[in-house]
Amino acid sequence: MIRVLFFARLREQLDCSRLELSAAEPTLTVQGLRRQLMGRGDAWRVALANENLICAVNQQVVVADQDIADGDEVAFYPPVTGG
Amino acid sequence: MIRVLFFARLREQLDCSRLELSAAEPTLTVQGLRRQLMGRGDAWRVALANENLICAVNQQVVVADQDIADGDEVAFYPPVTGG
Amino acid sequence: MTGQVNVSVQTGDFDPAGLQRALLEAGPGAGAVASFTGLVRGREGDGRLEWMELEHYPGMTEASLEQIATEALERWSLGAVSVVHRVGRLLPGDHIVWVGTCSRHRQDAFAACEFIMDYLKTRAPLWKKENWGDGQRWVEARGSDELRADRWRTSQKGSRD
Amino acid sequence: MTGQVNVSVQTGDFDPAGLQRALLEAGPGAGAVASFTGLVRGREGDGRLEWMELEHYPGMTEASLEQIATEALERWSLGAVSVVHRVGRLLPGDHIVWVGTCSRHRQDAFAACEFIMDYLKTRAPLWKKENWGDGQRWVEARGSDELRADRWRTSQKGSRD
Repeated sequence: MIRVLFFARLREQLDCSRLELSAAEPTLTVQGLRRQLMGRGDAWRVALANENLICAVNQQVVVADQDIADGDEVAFYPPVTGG
Repeated sequence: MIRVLFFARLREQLDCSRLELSAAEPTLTVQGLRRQLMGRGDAWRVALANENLICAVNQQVVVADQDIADGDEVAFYPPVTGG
Repeated sequence: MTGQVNVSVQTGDFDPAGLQRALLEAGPGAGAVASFTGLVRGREGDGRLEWMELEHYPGMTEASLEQIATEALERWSLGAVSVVHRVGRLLPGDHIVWVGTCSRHRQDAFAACEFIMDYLKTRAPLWKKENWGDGQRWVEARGSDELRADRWRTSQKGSRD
Repeated sequence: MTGQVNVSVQTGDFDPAGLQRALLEAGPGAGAVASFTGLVRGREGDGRLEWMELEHYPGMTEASLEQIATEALERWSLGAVSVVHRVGRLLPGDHIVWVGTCSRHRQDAFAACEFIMDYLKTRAPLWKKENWGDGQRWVEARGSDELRADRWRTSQKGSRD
């Protein structure tokens, strides 16, 4: 199982803060997961097309070709604005 | 009258924190006053020869050819070390 | 690298004086303490902020702040570092963030404090939503913050003098 | 240039928390407060400081700190500036100096705070004498402080973004 989290504006655009997916493909990358999620409907296709989105796997920021393994926690979020 | 003040190590070297001089010369400069003070004895000649000394007239740092007028407050002091 | 790190992400307020005392206890013998306090600004031209909401990524936000504080300890000679960030709903004038660094020398304390703020602004998963009376909106990330953070990549190595 | 300046040269201790509160009252609406606290370091290698004595030039020291604070207000966009320096006999761990700046943006607050410390160290008439157990000695001015102060002559204009 892969847990996928969404934050801030992206969470609102998707109306979804969290998904649990079964880890079907053994060689899923972050980019592959993103394409898969974009197939869930118009809101998903539009919101996840944003090139500024950041992705973290197990709470570490990663690049698009990072592999995802069963049990991973994957998060997508917009540029940060704390401080 | 000109009031002359000395601070910190310089004050200790001269064993003097304050002098009052009558303003004899109408065109006395800081450098002229310094030379005059160096004539007061060995301790004065040595201590006031230090090129790092700073001079302030009426509480503003000045350069050596600054004129001194009757009523001025002149201070000589070593490089500062506060903070 | 021997300094202590304190990181907290919390909904409640904090007391800068207490945080500074704790910082000095964690890094005794320091001659210099630099601190930064960020507060909610309530005005922008004629606009008045009603409230701000800070969202975070529980777990990762804390880990990210710890990573930034640890990087500061590696780059500068510091006795201790403390980073406290609030989340949830905040009102104008409320504290948002406190960063404190202590060191033997002021240049290390200053540089580390500013470095932590620049990295926190551009790397820690925190997002602000504001309500200026005409509805809610997410705050946009600023390119100038990214540029300030980039300065630390090449220049500004730790000084020990 | 509209910010408020507070300067004090005093023998008694100060409370950084109270000073920061007063700073924010003097410069309301600030989003950023940078502060620096300088303390007496009690150790240098194996040496232990018994006491430090700070001499000043009554009148000029205050005027000099006000001049430095006012220059900071001219160079950066600041709501308020506060500079407090102690004089007389101090012991290890005692507060020496507090500088606080508040602004809408952190870069102005940080730059102004560091500028004031760099100028204070090299321009304000204050002199430290230390007793390390083996007798008293005047602290020597450091060339590195002079270099840090020189940085502000050419670069680092105020930013308003």
